Parts: sequence; C-alpha cells; structure tokens
Amino acid sequence: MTNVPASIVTTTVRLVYLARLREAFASAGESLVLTSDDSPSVRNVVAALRSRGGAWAAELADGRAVRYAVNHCVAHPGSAVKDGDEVAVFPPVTGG
Amino acid sequence: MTNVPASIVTTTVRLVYLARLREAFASAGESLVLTSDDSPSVRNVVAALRSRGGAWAAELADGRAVRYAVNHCVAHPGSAVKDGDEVAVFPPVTGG
Amino acid sequence: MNVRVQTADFDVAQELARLRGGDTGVGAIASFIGTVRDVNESAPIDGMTLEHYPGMTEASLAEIVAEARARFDIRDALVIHRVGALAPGDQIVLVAVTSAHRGMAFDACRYVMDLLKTRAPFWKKERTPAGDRWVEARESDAEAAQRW
Amino acid sequence: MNVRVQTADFDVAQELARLRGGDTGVGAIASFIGTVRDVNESAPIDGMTLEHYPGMTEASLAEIVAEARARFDIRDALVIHRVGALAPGDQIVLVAVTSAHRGMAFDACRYVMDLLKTRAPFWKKERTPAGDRWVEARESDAEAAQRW
Repeated sequence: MTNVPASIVTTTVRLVYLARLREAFASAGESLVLTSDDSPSVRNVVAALRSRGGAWAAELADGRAVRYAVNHCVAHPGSAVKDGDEVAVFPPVTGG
Repeated sequence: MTNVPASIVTTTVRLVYLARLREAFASAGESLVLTSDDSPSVRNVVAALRSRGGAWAAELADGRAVRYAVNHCVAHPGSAVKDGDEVAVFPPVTGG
Repeated sequence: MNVRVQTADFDVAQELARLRGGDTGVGAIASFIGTVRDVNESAPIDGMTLEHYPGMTEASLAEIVAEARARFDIRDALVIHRVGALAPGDQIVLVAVTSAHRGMAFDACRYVMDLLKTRAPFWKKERTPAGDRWVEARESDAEAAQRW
Repeated sequence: MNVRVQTADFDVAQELARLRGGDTGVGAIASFIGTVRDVNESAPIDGMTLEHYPGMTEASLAEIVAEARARFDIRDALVIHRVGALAPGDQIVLVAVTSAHRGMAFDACRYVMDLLKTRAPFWKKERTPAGDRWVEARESDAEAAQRW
C-alpha cells in the first residue's frame, strides 16, 4: 500500500463576536482561514482563536460559558463549518 | 330524668336565586321562615324548598349540581344559617 | 381598587400602566384576557349576557387576589370582569399580575383565572340561533382549580 | 409579521387587537411583558442597553413561535422585543398568544418566554452608578427552559 497525501483544504469563515466577547476581543468580527486536512468544525475555529493567547485564550478557555451559532443557527463545538459560513461566538443570552 | 320540651326557634333567611335557577323558580328571591328545634343549616333551607315540588324539587334534587353561599361566602349543605342571613342558591359558575 | 365588575370595556394598556404605577421593582407583567367566541360546543353564538351576584362577586374576587398575594411573591394584581350584554370578540375578563420575575407572575395570573372560573359568581347565557341557553360548567375548569 | 425586533416602544392593547384581528374563534389571550427594573442583584440600575444579533434574532424568535404552534393548540402568537437604550420602567418584550381556551394560551406564552430567555440572541448591559456591566445568564432560566 502507498500513502496518498491528504489534500490540504482551506475554509474561510466569517466570525461575529457579540456582547461581552465583542468588547473583550475589541472586535465585532473578522475573516478566519482554517487550514485543515479534515472536515472542520466549530472546535477548530475556537482552537485557532485560543492559540492567540491573551483575551482569546482567557475568554474561550475550557469551563467558560461560550455559545456558538453557524449561519444563525445554534451550534456546538462539533458542528461542521464550511467555506463561507458565518460563525458567531457569544456569551449565554440574557434577553427578555 | 324528665323530658324538657325543646324550645321552638324560627329563623328567617333572605333567599337569592341566580342565573338558571332564578329562571326555573321564576323568582329572584324571597324571605323564608324555618321552624326548627335545632341549629338550622343550608340543608334545612333546601329541604323546605324541595317540599314545594315542581321546579323546586326537580332543580334541587339529589345529584343536581347546585351551589350555595351564606352572606356572600361559599357554603355547603351543612353550613349553619342564622336569623337574617342571606342564602344564595345557584348553578355552578361559568364566568371568565 | 384592584377588583372591578363593570359593564364598560377596558383598555389593557391603560390598565397595565395603572397597575404598575411607578413601581420600577416590577420586571414581569403576566396578563390574561378572556373574549367572547362566536362558537361554543360547535353551535354558533350571536352573543352572551353575563349575570353575576353583586356583593359576593367583589368579595369573591378580592379573596382570590388575596390568596394569590399570600401564595406567590408578586407586587400587585388586578381583576376586571365585565357583566351585561356582550358580542363575539368582546373582552370579558382581564387578570394581570406584576412581579419582579416572570415565574411568579405567570403562576399567580393562572391561579387567579383558575379560581375565578370555579368560585366567582358569574354566569354566561348565550344567544344562539336556536334560542338562549345557560352555559354549563366545564369539568376541565374544576380540574384546573384543583391542581393548585 | 408576528416577530419583531425594534427600538420603538409598543402599545399592548393595539398589539393584542392586531394579533386577534377578526378571529372570533379566540376565547383566550395570554400575554407577558418584561420591563426594566431599577434594581438587579441588589444593585441600583440607571438603565440598560439591549444588544442583539441581527438576522439570527428574527430567525430564532420565528423558530420558537413555530415550535409553540406545533406543540400547543393555539390560534396565533406574537413576539416583540426591543433593542437599544432603555430606562427603568420601560417595556422590553411582549409575548402574546391567542387560543380558544386558556390552558393552551398560558402554556404557549410561558413556553415562548422560557425559550426566548435561553435561545434568542439578546444581551443586556446595565448602567449602574458603579459603571456598566453585562448581565450574567441565570441558572433558573436554563432550568425553566428544560422543564418543557
């Protein structure tokens, strides 16, 4: 058997930060390019952000209450993301 | 031991008939004098009315849903009535 | 006066504003409005007449509101019930409760309605094409009141 | 459109009348209004700003209303949620449900509020004498939503 090299895929997502996280990150959003040899998920997005350290690592640390949405639908760390998706990262909601 | 004759007491109550019963009795109310050698209750009032026969007996027959109030408070067949009380007789309520 | 029996209609926005008054401790207002339907038990309804038992009605409603206040952590409560002739679509009753948080407001509002339905001396007489008829009490109302 | 996100205030009487429209099959209208309190967790509040996530907010509210319609036998439902700067006493949210009988109206109204509280992307930032602070989500809200 021969090892076939996995193809490198890039996935560009539009990130949206809301409420307390928008302030903590000092950003309302940005474009993020994921480079992965596998189907990327919200987890990969979070990992990429955490690796920046500082507020990113602190706010997105394990145990912090963070919520996600992909294309306006509630999502979870395992939810798939694909090229062009809008991925939102926000604190638990407090409306009403 | 000597039998002492019980004193005969009369109790006059004001009766109020409401809704379907007001129509069935063709009366909005009346004064009723109960003659009793015991403490009278709503049950005595009902018995006096039933003894008239006709609509009185039919509407107040056992098994018919009838409600009572004494002086504007929810009452039961065993509730005491005293001279001057207002005793209301009506069907189950259907407001709201 | 937080219990009213009247022939006149009511404006819910006005009544809720009056109920809240200047109480900025209020965070939740639950309310219920009962209205005249144009059909009941599959028969068309042209309208209805609400009869009540003056004196007992007000006492009964005040007692129900007092029970709700004792049972639930609420700020205030209001009951308005109309009597007389009503047409389909007309408002019959308003129950409104204010509280700091929504759970107590919802509970107390429903409690007042459930008890009103089985204890407050009101009777509905419907006008139908087949003649007038007194509305019969519903077993589901007795069950709803017994849940509390 | 039965889901609205707006900065403007609303008149509950007008909104309920619009919701009922000419539907005389409606016998029950349950509604809930959330208002800005002047105190939260024992600290005085000068006001608050409501932030939301445009696009997802409307989708999320519409989905909650659709779920309520599927789950409860109701005639119609309405959600209005305000955003922007609000003062103590201001109305924040209106949820209203019409149905033939009161049980379903109460249930559906509470259901929509409970889900809105945990799923709709709104965030409150309070202005206090000690500075601004983001309101923390309450565990009791998560529990309320999980009861359904």
